[in-house]
Amino acid sequence: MSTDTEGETEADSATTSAVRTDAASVLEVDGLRKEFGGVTALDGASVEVREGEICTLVGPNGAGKTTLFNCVMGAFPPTAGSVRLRGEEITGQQTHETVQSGLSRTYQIPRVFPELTVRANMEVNQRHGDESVLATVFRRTDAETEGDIDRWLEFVGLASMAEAEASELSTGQQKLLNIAAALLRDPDVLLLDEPTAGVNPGLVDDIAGMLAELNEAGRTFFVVEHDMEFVRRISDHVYVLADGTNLVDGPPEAALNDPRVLESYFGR
Amino acid sequence: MLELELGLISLGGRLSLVPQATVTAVVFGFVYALVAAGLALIWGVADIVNFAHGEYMLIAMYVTAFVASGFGGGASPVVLVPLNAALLFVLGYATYRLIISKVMDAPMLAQIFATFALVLIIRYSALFVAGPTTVSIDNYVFEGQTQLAGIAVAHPEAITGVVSVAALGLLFAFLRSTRTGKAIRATAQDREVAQVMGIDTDHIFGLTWGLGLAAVGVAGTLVATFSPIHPELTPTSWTLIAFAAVALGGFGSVLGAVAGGILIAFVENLGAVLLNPSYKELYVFVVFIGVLLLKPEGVLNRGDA
Amino acid sequence: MAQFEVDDVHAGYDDLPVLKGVDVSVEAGEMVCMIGPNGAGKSTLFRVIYGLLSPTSGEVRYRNESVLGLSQRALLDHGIAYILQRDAVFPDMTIRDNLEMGAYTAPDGYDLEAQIGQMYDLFPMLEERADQNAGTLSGGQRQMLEFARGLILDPDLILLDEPTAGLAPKIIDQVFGKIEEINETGVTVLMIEQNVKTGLQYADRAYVLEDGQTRFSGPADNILDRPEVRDAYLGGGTDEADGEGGSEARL
Amino acid sequence: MATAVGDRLTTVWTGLDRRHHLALAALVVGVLAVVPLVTNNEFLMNTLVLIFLFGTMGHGWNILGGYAGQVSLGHAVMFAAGAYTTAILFVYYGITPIVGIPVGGVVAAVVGLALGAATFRLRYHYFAMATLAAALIVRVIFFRWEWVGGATGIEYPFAELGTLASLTFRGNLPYYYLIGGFALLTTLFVYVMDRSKLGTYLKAINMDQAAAESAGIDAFRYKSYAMGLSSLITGVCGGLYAQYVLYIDPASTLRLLRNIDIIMVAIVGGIGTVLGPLIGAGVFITVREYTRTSLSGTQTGLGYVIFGVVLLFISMYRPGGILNRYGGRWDD
Repeated sequence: MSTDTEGETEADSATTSAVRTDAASVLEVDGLRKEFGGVTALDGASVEVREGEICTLVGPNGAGKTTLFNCVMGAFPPTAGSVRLRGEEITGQQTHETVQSGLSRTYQIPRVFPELTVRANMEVNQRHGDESVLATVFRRTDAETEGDIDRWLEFVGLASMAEAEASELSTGQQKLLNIAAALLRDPDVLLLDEPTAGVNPGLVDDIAGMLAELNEAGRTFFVVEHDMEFVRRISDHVYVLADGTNLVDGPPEAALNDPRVLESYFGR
Repeated sequence: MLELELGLISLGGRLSLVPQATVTAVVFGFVYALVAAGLALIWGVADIVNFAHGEYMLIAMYVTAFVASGFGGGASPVVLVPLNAALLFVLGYATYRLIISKVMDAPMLAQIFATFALVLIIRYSALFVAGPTTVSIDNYVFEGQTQLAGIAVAHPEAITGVVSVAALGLLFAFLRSTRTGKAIRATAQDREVAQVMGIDTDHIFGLTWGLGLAAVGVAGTLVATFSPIHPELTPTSWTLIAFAAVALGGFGSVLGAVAGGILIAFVENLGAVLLNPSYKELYVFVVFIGVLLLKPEGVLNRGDA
Repeated sequence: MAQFEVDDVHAGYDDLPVLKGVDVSVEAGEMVCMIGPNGAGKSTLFRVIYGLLSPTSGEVRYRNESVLGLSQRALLDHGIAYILQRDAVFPDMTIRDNLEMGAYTAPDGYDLEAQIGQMYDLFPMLEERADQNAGTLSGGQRQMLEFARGLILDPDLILLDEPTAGLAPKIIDQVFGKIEEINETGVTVLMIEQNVKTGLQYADRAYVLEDGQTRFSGPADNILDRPEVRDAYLGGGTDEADGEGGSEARL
Repeated sequence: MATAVGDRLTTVWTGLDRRHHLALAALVVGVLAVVPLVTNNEFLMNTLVLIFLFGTMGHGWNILGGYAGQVSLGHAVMFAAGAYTTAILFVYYGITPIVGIPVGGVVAAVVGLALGAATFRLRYHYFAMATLAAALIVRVIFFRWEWVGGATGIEYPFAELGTLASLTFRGNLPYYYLIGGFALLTTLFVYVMDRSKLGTYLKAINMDQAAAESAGIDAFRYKSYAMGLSSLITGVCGGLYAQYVLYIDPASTLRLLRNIDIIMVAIVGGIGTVLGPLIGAGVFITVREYTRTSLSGTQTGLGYVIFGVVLLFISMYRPGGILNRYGGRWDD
C-alpha cells in the first residue's frame, strides 16, 4: 500500500499489499486538507486509485468522504495537498476542468435536469471542446455520440425511457441515468457517491452487476459507500477514513474487520 | 469623446467647498442610512430583495405633499412622521402577507418579478393619480438656514438628519432590546431554529417588512419637505442609493447598511464638488457596481444554483 | 401506557422515502437512545415529530393524544422540547438573549429571570459569559447553551439530536453527565447518538434504526454484542438524503 | 382562464412535431404577410410593427434571461448601443443603415460581452442589480454626453428620408416587412437554438449549474455565448427602432421602462420558450397601445399599472408565463 499513510497502518496492510494489483495508479490524492472556517473537514487524507480497480472509501458520519470527493472534483479548492490524475497535477482545477481532464462523478442524491428528456440529459454530458457559437447553435450531437448515448442508455436499461422527461424517473432510475451520463465521456476514473443510497435491494444487485461488468472491461472506479455488504461485494481495495484522515486500508475483508474500524463507527 | 467638464473653478476653489459638502454629506448620510437600514432588514431577515423600496418612499412623500397642500401646511411633521411610519408599516406587513409570502419558496425569478411588479404598480399609480409633474413643497413648517462658521445648514435638512438619527436609534433599540426584536434577529440567523423555539416566522417576516418600510416612511416624510418629488425619477434614485449602501455595508447587515449610507453620501457630495457636480448620481452607481464586482463573499456565483 | 409513542411513521423527501415504518415508545422518566448507521433516518424522525417535515403516514402520540401536525408552539406548550445540535445556537446573539428566545412561547406569569437564574445554576459557565455572543463559545459550551435553551420552559420530554457530535472525548463525558443530571430530575430523554458506546452506557433502553425502520430495541446493556446491531453498522442497509452530505454541508 | 388557455397552448405546441410546427408557422407568416394587402389601418399596422420589434427584443432577452437564467435588468444598454451606432453612422458619417444596423448589433454584442465578463460571477438578484446599475450609469452619461446629442438626442435629417440608402420610408408598410422579416429570422434562429447543443447546455446551466459543471460544461463560456447572441439581437432591434421613429434620445432608449418593456414581453409570454416572447409582445403591445390611445396620451401610467398587476399575478401563480415552461417539457 502507499507509503504516505501512518506507520501503524502500514504494519497492518503489509500482509495485504501483495493482494493489490500492481497496476499503475490513475488517481493519486496526497495529504488533502480542507478547512471550512475554523472546522477541519479533511485532515491530510491520502488515497491511491489504481488502473482497473474498484477502490472504495468508507467511514463514519463526518469522516470527510464527501468533502474528499468534492475537493477531487474541484467543487472547491483544498486548503492543502494535491490531486494527480495520470500523473498530471489537477489540484485546484474547477469542476468542468477536472471533468474535461478525465474524471466523472455521480451524486448521492441523483442530480438530473428535471425538465429535460433523458436523452437531452445525456447530451449535456457529451464531450465539450472549444466549439464556436455557431457550431453549438446548429448542432445537437454527432453521430458517434448519438450511438454512445443509445448504447449507454441500453446498458443501464433506460433505452425505453429516452424520450421521457427526467423528472418522471424514479430515484433509482435517476441514479442509473447519472451513471450512464457519467460513462458517456469515457472517463479515466468514475467517482460514484453512494450508488446504493435510496435504491431498492433489487436495483442494488443490478448496480453491483453493472459495476462488475464495467470493471471487467477495464474501467476504474472510486466509490463512497455506506452499505458494507455492497462494499465487500464490489471492492478491490478499501480505504477507511475517520476524522478527516486515513485510518486503515486494504482488501475489503481485512480493512473492514480491523478492530479500529468498528471502534470508529461505535465511538468509545 | 466624453468630456468630464471639470468646470471653470480651480482646484483651490473646489477645495474651499469641501466643508460645506461635508456637512451636507453628514445630513444626507443619516437619511440614506435610514432608507438603507430598512432595505437591509428585509433583505437580511426574509432574504428578499425589495426592488420597490424607493416606490414605498414615494408613497410617504406624496402623502406628505398631499397633507402639506391640502391642509395648508397646518399638519406638523411631528404628526406626519409617526403617521407615515404607521401607514408604511401596515403597507409593509400587508405586502408580505398578501404577496411576498406567496413567492418566498418560489424560483428566484418570481421573487425578482414580484417586487418589480410592485415598482410598476406603485410608480404608475402615482403617475396616474398625481400626474407627471414634479411636486415641491414650499416653505413647509421648517424654513430658513443657520450659518455656522461660514457653512450654511438649511433647517429642513438639519431636522431630517436629526430625526433620521433618532429613528435609527429607535430601530436599533427595538431590535436589540425587545422580545420581538430579538425574535426578528433570531429568525434572520436561523429560520428553522427560530421555528423550533416556537417563533411564528411568517409573522416575523411580516413585521420585518413593516419595520423596513416604516423606516422608509419616516425618511420619505422628511425628504419631501425639501426635495422635489417626481413619480419616475425619485424612487429610482432612492432604490439605487439604498442598494449601493447595502452593498457597501455587506448584504443584509443593518449596521453595515447604516455605515454604507453615510459613505455613499460622502462619495456623492465630495464627488460633486471635487469632480463634476452634474455626474453626482453617477458616482453612486459606479461605487455600487464596483462593490458588487469586488465583493468576494455572498454575491458570487459559485455554481450551487 | 407509554408517555410518548411513534407509530409506523413513513416519511421522505420528494419521492425519496427515508422513514419506512418507525415505531418508538418511551415511558415517562426514561432515557432512550436511538442508534443506527449513517442516514438510517434518525434525524428525519425528529423532524417529523417536531412538525418540520410532514409524514406520509403514521401517528405520533404524547400522553395518548396525537401531536402530529401541531405547531412548534403547541408542542412546547405540551412540554416537548427539541434540542438541536451545537451549531443551532444563534451565533450573533448573546447567551442571555439565546436563553430568552428559548422561552419565547412562555405562558403568562412565567418568571423569565428566575428561570434564567436556574439555568445559570445548572450551567454556571453560561452566567459568566451571559453577555457574550454565542458564536464565541466553544463546541462544548454551545452544546450546554443548547441544553439550557431547551430546558428553560421546564419540558417533560426532550428530543436530543446528537448532543456530542464533533466534541472532544473529555467534553463528551461532561455532556452525558449533564444529560443524566437532567434525566434524574424527571425529564424524559429521547436522544440520537453517534458515539454509540458512550450513549448506551448512560441510556436505559435503545432503539436500533436501520434503513428507515426500527430493527431492534431492548435494554441498553450489551446491545452492541448482538449480531443484528453489528450488521446494521457494517452489514447491509442503505442510506438516506440527510446523511453525511447534510452534516458536512452545515460546516 | 388565462392559465387554462396557456396550458392548452403549451400542450398543443409541445404535442406537435417539427413538420407541424413549420406548417403552423408558415400559416401564421402567410396570414401576416397578406394583412397589409387587406387593410391599411394605421393603428393596426403600427401595433403589428411594434409587436414584431418587441417580440424580437423579447427573444434577445430570453436567450440570456430565460434560457441561461441570467436575469438582466440592463438590456436597454444594448438596445441603445445598436440605436446610437446606427444613427451616428448615418447622421454623422452618412453610412447607410443597411451597414449601420449590423454594425450596431456587433457593437451591442461587444458591450454585452464586456458587461457579461464583469458580471457573470454574480448570481441571482446581484446580477440583476449590477445590470440595472450599469443601465443607470450609461443613462446618466448619455444624458450629458454632448457628442451623442446629450438629452436632446439625435434626429434624422428630414431631407434624406425616404431613400433606400437611408433605409427610411414614408408609411408603415416597408417597416412592417423589414421588422417583421427580422422577427421571423430571429424566431427561426431561436427555434433552432432551442434544440441545439447551446440550447440544451443553457437550460442545464439554468436548472443546476453545479451539475452542469459536473457534466464538464464551462458555464462562463456558454453564458457568454448567450450574452453575445442576446446583445446582438437586442442591438439590431435598437437600430431598427431608430429607423422607425427617426430620432433617438436617452429618455426613449435608456429609461428604466425600456428595460422593463424588454423583460415584460418575455415573461408574460413564457420565459425560456420559443414562442413566448411573440405571444407576450402580442398581449403587451396590444394592451399598451390600446390604453395609450383610448386613455389619452398623458395617462400612460394606467397601462403600466395593469402590467404591474399582470406581472404580480404571473410571479405569484404562474412564474413560467403564459406558455408555462415549468411543468411543460422544456426541450422539444
